This record gives sequence, structure tokens and C-alpha cells, in this order.
Amino acid sequence: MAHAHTVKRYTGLMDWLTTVDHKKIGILYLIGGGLFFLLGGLEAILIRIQLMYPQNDFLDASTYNQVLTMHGTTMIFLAVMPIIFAFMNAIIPLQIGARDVAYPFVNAVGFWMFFLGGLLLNVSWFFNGAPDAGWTSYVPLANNEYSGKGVDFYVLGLQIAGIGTLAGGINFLVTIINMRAPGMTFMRMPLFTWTSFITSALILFAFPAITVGLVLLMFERLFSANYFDVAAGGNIVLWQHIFWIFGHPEVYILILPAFGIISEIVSTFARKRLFGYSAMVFATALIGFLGFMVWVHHMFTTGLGPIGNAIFSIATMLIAIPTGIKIFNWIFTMWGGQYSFNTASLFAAGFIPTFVMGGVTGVMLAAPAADWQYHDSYFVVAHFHYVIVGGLVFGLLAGLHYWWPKMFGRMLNETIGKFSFWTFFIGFHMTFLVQHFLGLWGMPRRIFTFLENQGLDELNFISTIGALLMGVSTIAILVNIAVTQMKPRNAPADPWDGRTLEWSIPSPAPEYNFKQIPLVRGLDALFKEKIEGKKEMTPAEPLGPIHMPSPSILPFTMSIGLFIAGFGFMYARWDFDNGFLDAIFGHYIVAGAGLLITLVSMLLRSVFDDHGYHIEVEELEKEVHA
Amino acid sequence: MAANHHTHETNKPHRYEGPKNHLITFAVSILLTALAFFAVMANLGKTFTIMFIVLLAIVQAAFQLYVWMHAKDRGHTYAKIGIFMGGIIALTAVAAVVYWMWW
Amino acid sequence: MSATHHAHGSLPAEPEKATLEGRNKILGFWLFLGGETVLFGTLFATFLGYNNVKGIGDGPDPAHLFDLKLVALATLILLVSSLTSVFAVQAMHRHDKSKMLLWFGVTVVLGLAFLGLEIYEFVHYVHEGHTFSTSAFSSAFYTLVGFHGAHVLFGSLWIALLMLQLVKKGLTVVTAPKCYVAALYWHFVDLVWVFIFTVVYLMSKVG
Amino acid sequence: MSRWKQLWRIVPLLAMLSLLLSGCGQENLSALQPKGPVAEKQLTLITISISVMIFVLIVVFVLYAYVLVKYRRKKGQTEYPKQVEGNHKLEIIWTVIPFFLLLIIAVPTVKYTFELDKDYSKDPNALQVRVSAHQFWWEFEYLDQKVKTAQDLVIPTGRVVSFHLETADVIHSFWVPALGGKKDTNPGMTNYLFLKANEPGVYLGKCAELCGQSHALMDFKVRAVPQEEFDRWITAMQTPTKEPATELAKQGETIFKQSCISCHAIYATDDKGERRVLGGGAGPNLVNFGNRETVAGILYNSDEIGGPIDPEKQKKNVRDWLKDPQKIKPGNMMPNLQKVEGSQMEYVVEGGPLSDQQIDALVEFLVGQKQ
Ligand code: HEA
Ligand code: HEA
Ligand SMILES: [Cu+2]
Repeated sequence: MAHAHTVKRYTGLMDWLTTVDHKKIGILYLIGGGLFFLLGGLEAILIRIQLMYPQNDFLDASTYNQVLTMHGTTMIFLAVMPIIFAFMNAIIPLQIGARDVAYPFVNAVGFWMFFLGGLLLNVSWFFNGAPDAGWTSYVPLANNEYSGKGVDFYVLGLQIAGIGTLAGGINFLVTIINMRAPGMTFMRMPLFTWTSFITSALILFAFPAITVGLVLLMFERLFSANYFDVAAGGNIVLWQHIFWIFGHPEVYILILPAFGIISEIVSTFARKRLFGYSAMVFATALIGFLGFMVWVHHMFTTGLGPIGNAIFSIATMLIAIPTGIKIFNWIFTMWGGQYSFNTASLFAAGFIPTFVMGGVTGVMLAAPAADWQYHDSYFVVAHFHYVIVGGLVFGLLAGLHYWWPKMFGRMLNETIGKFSFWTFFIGFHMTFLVQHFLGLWGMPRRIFTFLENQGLDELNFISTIGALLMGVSTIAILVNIAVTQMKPRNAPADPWDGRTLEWSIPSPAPEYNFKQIPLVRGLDALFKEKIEGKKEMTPAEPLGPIHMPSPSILPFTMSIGLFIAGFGFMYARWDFDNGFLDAIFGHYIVAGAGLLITLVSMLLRSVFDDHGYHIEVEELEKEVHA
Repeated sequence: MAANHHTHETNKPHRYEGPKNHLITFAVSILLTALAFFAVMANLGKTFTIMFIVLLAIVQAAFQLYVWMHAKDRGHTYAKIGIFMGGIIALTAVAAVVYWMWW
Repeated sequence: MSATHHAHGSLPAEPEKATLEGRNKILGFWLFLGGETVLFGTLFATFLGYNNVKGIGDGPDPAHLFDLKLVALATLILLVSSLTSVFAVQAMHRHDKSKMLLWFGVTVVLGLAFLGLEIYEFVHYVHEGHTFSTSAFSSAFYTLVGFHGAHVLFGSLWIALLMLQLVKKGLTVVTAPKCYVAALYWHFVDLVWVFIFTVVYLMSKVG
Repeated sequence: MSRWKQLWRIVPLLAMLSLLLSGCGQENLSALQPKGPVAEKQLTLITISISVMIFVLIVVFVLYAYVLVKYRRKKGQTEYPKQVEGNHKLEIIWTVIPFFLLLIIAVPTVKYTFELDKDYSKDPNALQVRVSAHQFWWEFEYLDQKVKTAQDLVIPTGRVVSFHLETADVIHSFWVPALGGKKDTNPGMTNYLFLKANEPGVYLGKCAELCGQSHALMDFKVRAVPQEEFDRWITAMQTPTKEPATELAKQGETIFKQSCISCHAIYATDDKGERRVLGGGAGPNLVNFGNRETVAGILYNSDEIGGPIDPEKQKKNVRDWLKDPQKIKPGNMMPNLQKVEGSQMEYVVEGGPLSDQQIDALVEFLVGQKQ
């Protein structure tokens, strides 16, 4: 083992570019996703300002469509999914008592692909305009003929980000299957790990569908394929099927981890074990499975005929049952408990009723004959913001406050935290409750303006004010983070009287997570030790040197390569009015060069083995006292 | 299913396995392919032929999965779940597109 | 549990599963294949959408265009290559590096032969007026079959690269899982072909 | 019991909510004020499901409020509460009850889904109308009457109208909330949808599928009239308009025939001096334009929806439209008639640019297009 000791450690920017430490990657995901959230939120604010008054001319029609498309796309793919990944990265290995994830390198690849894919999507603003065909990019509107160059950015940016997400998903599946500490059986796993496990499985099976969809759209737009050209025998409904075969599971990819977070927080702050744990696990898996069988509910007005509509309607409604199981189990976890309130538990408490309100409107939408009235109206906008913002974002904000000390070693300020909760909660309901009525009163979605004298003015105004209130809340959260960052790093290991393994190690977690892998003896492993009067986990192994993977710049270069190749493909048939640019793009030189960078990086990775390095026992002893 | 149990199962000492099963699978594959070929040539009616040759393909795929790719061996629970789920979802997609793309 | 602990010791019976890294790799790869199943499923759906029902569009009728003899040959080649990659893995279990190289070599050659046939076939079709942009059907056809072809190409390059590594680094607990996984990939690509053969080519002659 | 007291507190809230639900929304636009049997059935289904959902919400909220109030952490609670694993009886209850609740919705859902998807396209008693959606306007063709119009759809009350939904470009969606709806117009396919109006009135129609820049402005009007009036309207549509009476209007017709007719159909005098419908179909059909509720589907010619046309308003609308169509409906296909600074429409109409006087002539001609 002579070669294993050369410790390569970078500092500063290089450290972040090369890191393969899942906790740092978690932080990177949080920063990346957070920035995109602010961007998507800003776009939401622009949308709402435009819709504040009838016939407002704050944004013109074309800009509005771009803002709308980018708001949806950014929020779904670049904001909330990465933030989910941030928590998965930061927490899952700790919850299952692992030193690392299964593929630290692939994990880093996943992050950089997401980030550069997202960047590619967003630089469209500075080139030929952002995509403008809605986040669903229905053809033929998304074909060259009817939409701008921006849709190319959508296609390639999402493709790259999607590959990253898929890589991340596989990483977590294998980590959870193979890397659990001794005694950490599946049925002892914390619920956040469980839901993330199912979410990863959904990613594995749903993302390939959108990969194909995006490939088709790319070939259609860039290489003159004809899948969607009616004159050539094409069919536009194909895109809708493929998009929603991915798209519906996607919404459960989003919500399941939030269910996990809520389960953790409710149980911790009620100081009770989760009520009906096995039912919760079962319900999660069932939701995941059913999630693949219901996508046609987005297509009730496409005209598939009553048989298809009815089948998918019933399948959709069935999802209410396992979801209800979860809701009632949370309530009964709190029943007989001692729920205490702080920012994290407030957001969790806000989640439950709000999500139920969004869920029940989902079931209403699932009735085709009624959906013919709701579809593509603000009723749908209200539904999905209730589940996504009132559900998922509440969950993520709860998780943020809950795990912040574990990720950063500092406690967020409670006063500002509570302020941000109340402004967000009130602002949210103000924005979206009224949108149900707007929809029922005849307001279609995706409209850049509405005429006066249609009875829609007041509610739109209220909705905008609510959105601004959410903006205030977001700023408060940012202030909170800034204030906290200036305080000393003094968070205790276990600030909330936690029940799961992540609270058994220091805050923030050391780079090797567990000095000694713990022995797990039951559900809520740490709590089990606590009630038996022990302060910490029993180790499952003697103290020894710990093997760590080496940092590497290759994940970054791989992704940069694809980023460049993306541009190359997009502009291969573009007329630059510039001989040099025309030559290098027109002959696929840029595209080829980008792909080459990626392939060479992959080759280097394959040929040179990573032997990693060891952290020796002496070093481990030292860090404890530090 | 305990974690240590799982690692255990993949660590089982391995008996050297001869080429017999693999050759049988090869022969089966050739046979099934030929059978499908003849079924098409024999004009047995559209629906029947399609169902029949798709069935043959599935049988052949199963053989290859189980023998050549070792899915029959221990420690392949998740492998099988993965492929099986993938297959179900792929089939759903195919069925939907075939039934609900044109009307 | 690191790769380096075993790298220089005596090789266990199944070197690909000797380390946690190796087991992770194999498991992850299987799951990846699950995802690939959906990927090809979606491509098949696309193809069937245009093949089965209406909308074939312009261009020659696939029933006359497709040449089954050529396709049967391609099928045979791919089947044999799958078998040879099995032999390579068996050789690996016997720690017989040179046999491994031999069988992997045969696999790569067969893979390239398959690709040659496919390129020949495509060129022929294009001459017959069945180009990528002829119709929705032709676009879907080239996308499905071409995606598979790209997999064969990638697999061939990958296995060739692994052969180089085998020569340079020998059969170790680090190289073994890579070889095993590459063989899995190769089988999967063959398996997809079984369906392409059935659904694309044979079915075009039915009815 | 305190739980029931909690419930009572919610009642006024609920009452307010249902008031909001039933009493509000603009007549002629709101799906909650149905004006035909389709929308009525849909409202029934909506009401059934809302009632079930409100029941679910009450149960959850009451339980939840109770738990939040009763089981919050109190000072001095240091002991952990009892760690409960679960309760099979309870878990069965909250699996089975939702199942039955769903059944309450599912049965009428399936019933209406089949009922409202019925195909009347071959029914001789139904009025057959082909709807052809364009970026960003609607064309309506009365198949048996051989009449075409745009933006204003006129239907008889009390009679099933079977719509054949088609599109000339991208996907649009045909939605008249007060009458029921909606269904997409898919390229290369025809969808069928039927609606029926109970009483005379003007109902607002919308495009409900993002179709490009002016998706928001792709409105249309449905004017439901008694059968006799409908018949009169059809006859009027089929009868050629008279020659323009004024000089200005005559000049307008000449300009129209030179610059507009390649896209817009209208009654005009052909080479043989005969008055008949002339012109192309790339733009909205302008037959009987002078009687339309709106210009371009969004500029109202009357003070209130369905009210009498105010001629001044109408003229202003037509003039506004002709002077800068891109400003009123960004991204539409109509060329500019005059030079417009910074317009996204690059070309100017054949024979243009027109002077203000010429535009006035066109306005005069167009508003006179009625019986
Ligand atoms: C996190 C995201 C998320 C989640 C969790 C859900 C959850 C659900 N959604 Fe939603 N949905 C979206 C995100 C989400 N959705 C988005 C983004 C869109 C729009 C996409 C677009 O067009 O842009 C959409 C659109 C959408 C439509 C299409 C509407 C249309 O375009 O016409 C439908 C139709 O069926 C639907 C249904 C449902 C259902 C039945 C659930 C269920 O899972 C809800 C289940 C939960 C409950 C029911 C509450 C708790 C249960 C109980 C308390 C038990 C008792 C309850 C009963 C008996 C009812 N959703
Ligand atoms: C995760 C998903 C997600 C999230 C979190 C949100 C969050 C919000 N969304 Fe949106 N939304 C979608 C997903 C999401 N949305 C999707 C998929 C669509 C459909 C798109 C389509 O039709 O194609 C949509 C559409 C949509 C519409 C409909 C537009 C239309 O149909 O025309 C509206 C309108 O009100 C809206 C509003 C909002 C608001 C007010 C928020 C708020 O909750 C946002 C709160 C956040 C903030 C307020 C942060 C503000 C930021 C700052 C204050 C800092 C700024 C500073 C810097 C950038 C440095 N969204
Ligand atoms: Cu859905």
C-alpha cells in the first residue's frame, strides 16, 4: 500500500471544483439550486407583476412567454431537484452510517452536469432569447417553425442536466443498497432515506423517457427529423405521451423526499417514533409505482377518447389512498407527542394542511369530465403550486432549517426564521388560494395579460401581493443565512434531540463522517441508544485508518466539454455572418471539440486508477480534540 | 433482509461454472430466432404471428438475462427488480403509444 | 474496504465481486440497464407509433425495403459475439488472462463486423430513398436502430480499451469488475437487438 | 367534546367559501355559472368532488388543529412520550374510508366522462360546425349551411352543436367556460366536442393551450340566439351585401380588393360585376364583419358584452387594428398597412403603405359589411 499515502488536497476554489466529498457536493447542490431558485422566484415575481393589472404592459407577450417557460423549467429542474439532491448528498450517508457514497466520482459528475446544463439553459437569455414554448414544450409550437432559438437551449440544457440527475439517482440507489452500516436493515432506515431511495428509483426509470423525448426534439429541430411533422406522417401526440411518461413521475420525484423530510421533523419534534413506519414505507413505494401509471391525466383534453380517460382517471385517484396514509400517520405521530415549535417544525407543520389542500384539488383534476373545465386554467396552476410550493418548498425550507447545523455547523437565527415562515405561509396562501377561483371563473393559464371587465382583476391583484410577500420571506431567509454565517461555528452535534444517526456525529460532519462505523440496533438508531442511557453509538469496528477517494477535476472538465458541445450542435446550422465562426460551427468543429474534451476526460478516468488516500489513526485522534 | 446478510450473499465462494449452460442458451437463441423467422414466412395470420414472435423474443431475452448475464445467480435481487421494473414501464409506454397515439 | 487492499494479493474466484467498489459497480450497472430498458422502450414506442398504425408517410414501403437475409446475418454475428463475451468472463473466473483477451478480441471484431453490416444497410436504404428525413417513420426507424448501433460502437470501443488495460495492468480486482460490467453491457445490447430484429424487421414482413 | 367545538368554528369559514364559489365569477365566462347542459353536468361533477374534498379537509383540519393545540410541548416535559409503533385498526380505517370517498367521485366521473364525450358529428339533428384554429384567431364553418365566419360563433339555443375541432398550425384548445369544454385542436387530426346553450346570450370563448405570443388574446364570442334568429343570421350570411353606398366606402372596397383580399374573404363585386364572397382563407373571414361583437376578438364594439354596437367605438377599433395590428395582437400574421416604427412584422401589405385617408376608407367599407 505504498502508493496510498500521497494526500492530494486542494484549497479554495480548486477544492470546490475537484471535490468528491458528498457533503461538499451537497453544499454545491444547495448553492446551485439556491441560486436557480432565486432566479426562478424572480421570474415568478415578474410574472405576477405583469398580471397585477389587466392589460398591463410591464412585459411584452414574447418576453412573458420566455419568462414563464424559464420560471417553470428553472424551478422544476434547476431549483428544487438540486436542493433535494443537496439534502440527499448531505444526509443520506450519515443516516445510514456510511463513510461515503457508492460512487464519489460519479456523484461529482452528476453535480457538474446539472450545473453546467442549467447554465447552458440560462445563458439563452443572452443569445437568441430564452425558450418560449412552456416548460412542457409541446410540439409543434416547440418546432423551429413556431418558436425561437431558445428551445434549442431547452433541449440541450435539460439533456445535460438530466444525465447528471440520472447519474446522481443511480449513485444513491447503490449507496443505499450496498453501503448501510451493520444492523441498518431496510426496515430500520430513516424515512428520508427511504423516500430518497424511491425517488432515485423513479429518476432511474423516468429520466430515460425524457432523454428520448429531448433527443427526438433535438433531431427534429437540428437535424431535420420528422417525428412531429404531420405532413410527413408524424404525430404530435407522441411528444405529449413521452413528456408525461416522464413528467408525472417527476412530480413524485419531487414530493417524496419532502415527505421524508416531514417524517423526520415531525417525529423529532413530537419526540415520538413515526407512527405506522411500515405503512409509510409501503405507501411510499406504492405512490412511486402508481406514479408511472397515471400520466394521461395531463392529456384529458387531447382527445384520447373516454376509455383511456376513464382508466387513467381511476388510476390517478387511487394515489390519494397511500398519500392519505401518510397524512394520517403524521398526525398520529404528533398525537400524544410533545410537538415544539421552531422554524423547521413550523414549516413542517405548515406543510401538512397545505399539501392536503393541493392533493385534494389533484383528485378533483383527476375527473376527466370536470378536468375539461379545469385544464389549462389557473385552477391547475393553483393545484400544482399548492403541492409544489405549499408541499415541496415548505418541506425543503423545513429541511434547510433542520439540517443547516449539520451541514454548516451553525444555527440559523430563530427570530428571522419565524418571520420568514409566517410571511411565506401567508404570502403563499394569498397568492395561490385565489387562483383556484380565477381558474373556475374562466382564466386560462399561460396568458401574458387579461382583458378588463372579466371579473378577474381583484383576485389577480391579491395574488400578486401574496407573491411579493413570499419575496420578502425569501429575502429574510437570505438575511438569516448571512447573519448566521457571521457567527461562530458552534452548533452542537445534536441540537434538536435527534433520533437518527446524523445527529450522532459532530456538526458539521467530518470528512470521513464516522470515525468508527456505528452498530445499528433498531429504528431511530440514536434514540434507541439515548433511552438506554448511552450518549453515543456503539462502534461496529475498531479505530483504523480510513480510505478516502482523491479529488479530481475530471467531473468538471467532462461537463464543460458537454457544455461546449451543446453550443456546437445548436449553432451548427446558424448563419453568423462571420467566416471563422461559420467555419468552426458549421463543420461541427466546436461540437466535436466539446465531445472530445468529455471523452478524453472519461478516458483518463478509466485508464488511471484512483487509489485514494488514507486518513491515519493519529490524525483521527487529533481531529476529535480540534 | 439485513445489510450484512446481503454482503454475505454476494461473497459466497464460487464454484467454477462450465460452458454448458451458456452453450445451451446460445442454441436456444439460434433456435428461437429461426423459429420466429419461419413463423413470419409461414403466414400464420397477422395478430397471431406478431404475438408469437414477440413471445419468442421475450423467452430468448429471459434466457440471456438469466444465464449469460447471471441473473439466476445469488445476489441479483436488485438487478432483477431493476430490469423488471424497467421492462414494465417500457411496456406501458409502448402499449400506450400503440393504443392512444392515433384515433 | 479498498481496492488497494486486494490489488496485489492472490485473486479470489470471482475477482469482480471481491471489493465493495466492484460490487457497487456491478449493482449500479444493472440498475443503469434498467434505465436503458426504459430508454429503448421509449424508442420502440416511437417506432411502433409510426409503424403499426397509420402515418408511414413517403418513402419506400418497409416490407419491401428491409432485407431479412442481411439482418439474419447481423443477428447471428451479434449472438455469437454475446457468447464469446461469456467465454471471456468465464476465462476471467479461471484467471486466464490470455483467453480473456482472445475472447474479448473476438467480441470486438464481431461487434465491428455487425456495425459494418449496419452501415452498409443504411447506405443501401438511403439510396432507395429511405433517408432520415423522408418521413416520420424513417426518422423513427433510424433513431431506434441507430441508437442501438451507437451502443454497439461504444461497447466495442469500451471493450477494446479494457483489453489495453488488461494488458497493461493485468487482471486485478480493479480491472475485473470493469470487464464484467462491459460484458453485461454487451449482452444487453445483444438483447435489445433481439427485439429490434423481431419488432422492426420481422414484423415489417407480417401481414 | 372539544373536537366538535373546533368543527363549529370552521362553519362560517365554509359558508364564506361556498358563497365565493357560487356567487362569483363573471356571468358568461365563469364555469360556475353554467349556461348549458354540458357545463351544468360538469358543475355537478365539480360540486360532488368539492363536497367530498371539503369533507376530507374538515376531517384533516379538525384532527390537526386538535393535535396542534393539545399535544404541543409544555414546560417541564422532560420525559419522552410513549413511543407508539402504530395501530392497525386506525390504519385500516384511513385506508378504507378514502377508498369509499373516491368511489363517490369515481362513479359519476366515469358516467359523465362517457356521456360528455359523445360524438354527435353524424347526428342530423345537431348543428355541425367546423372549428379551425389559427394563430391567433378562430374560424367557424357551418358545414351544412356552407357559411364561414370568424371570431363570432353564432349558435341556436336548445340545439346540440357538434364541433369538429381542427387547426391550421399549432395546438390550440377550444373553451367556452359557461357552456362547457374544452378540447384541443390537434394538427392532422379532428377532435369532436359537443355543446348546447340553454338561453340566449353572449358567452366568452378562450384558447386554452399555449399557442404562441398572443395566446392570451385568442378570444372569441359565442352568441346563442333562438333558432329563428339563427336561421335569419344564416340567411344574412348567405345573402350578398349591397354595394357600398358612400364614395369613401367604395374607395375602401377597391383598396380591400387590392391589398387585403388575398387573405380575407368578404362580399365584393367580382370582374363580372356580380357580388359574391371573394378572397382567401389565410386570415379571418370578414363576411358580415359589421355585425361582430368585437374586432380581432378582443376589441369590444359595444359598451357591455352583448350590448348594442356603438358605431364610433367600432370605427375606432377597426382603425386601431388597421393602423398597428402587431401592437394589438403581437405575433399575428397580418402585415402592416402603414409603416410602424419598431414593428416585429417586417413586411407591409401589397399596395401599401396606405395613407391615413386610405385607412379611413377601409374602415368605412368594413363597418358597412352587414345586412
Ligand atoms: C409535487 C408535485 C405534485 C404532486 C405531489 C401532485 C399530486 C397530484 N396531482 Fe398534480 N400536478 C403537478 C404536480 C403535482 N401533483 C404539476 C406540476 C401539474 C401541472 C403540470 C403542467 O401542466 O404544467 C399537475 C397537474 C395535475 C393534473 C393535470 C391537470 C390538467 O392539466 O388538467 C392532474 C389530473 O389528474 C393532477 C392530479 C394529481 C393528483 C391526483 C395528485 C395526488 O398525488 C394527490 C394526493 C394527495 C391527496 C389526495 C391529499 C391527502 C390525502 C388524504 C387526506 C386522504 C383522503 C383523500 C381523498 C379521499 C381525496 N395533477
Ligand atoms: C418547483 C416549482 C415551482 C415553484 C417553486 C414555483 C414558485 C412560484 N410560482 Fe410557479 N410555476 C411552476 C413551478 C413552480 N413555481 C411551473 C412548472 C409553472 C408552469 C410553467 C408553464 O406553464 O410552462 C409555473 C407557473 C406559474 C404561474 C402561471 C403563469 C402562467 O400560466 O402564465 C404563476 C403565476 O402566478 C406562478 C407563480 C409562482 C410564484 C409566485 C411562486 C413563488 O412561490 C416564488 C417564491 C420565490 C420568490 C418570491 C423568490 C424571489 C427572489 C428574490 C426576492 C431574490 C431575487 C434576487 C436575486 C435573483 C439576486 N408560477
Ligand atoms: Cu401528473
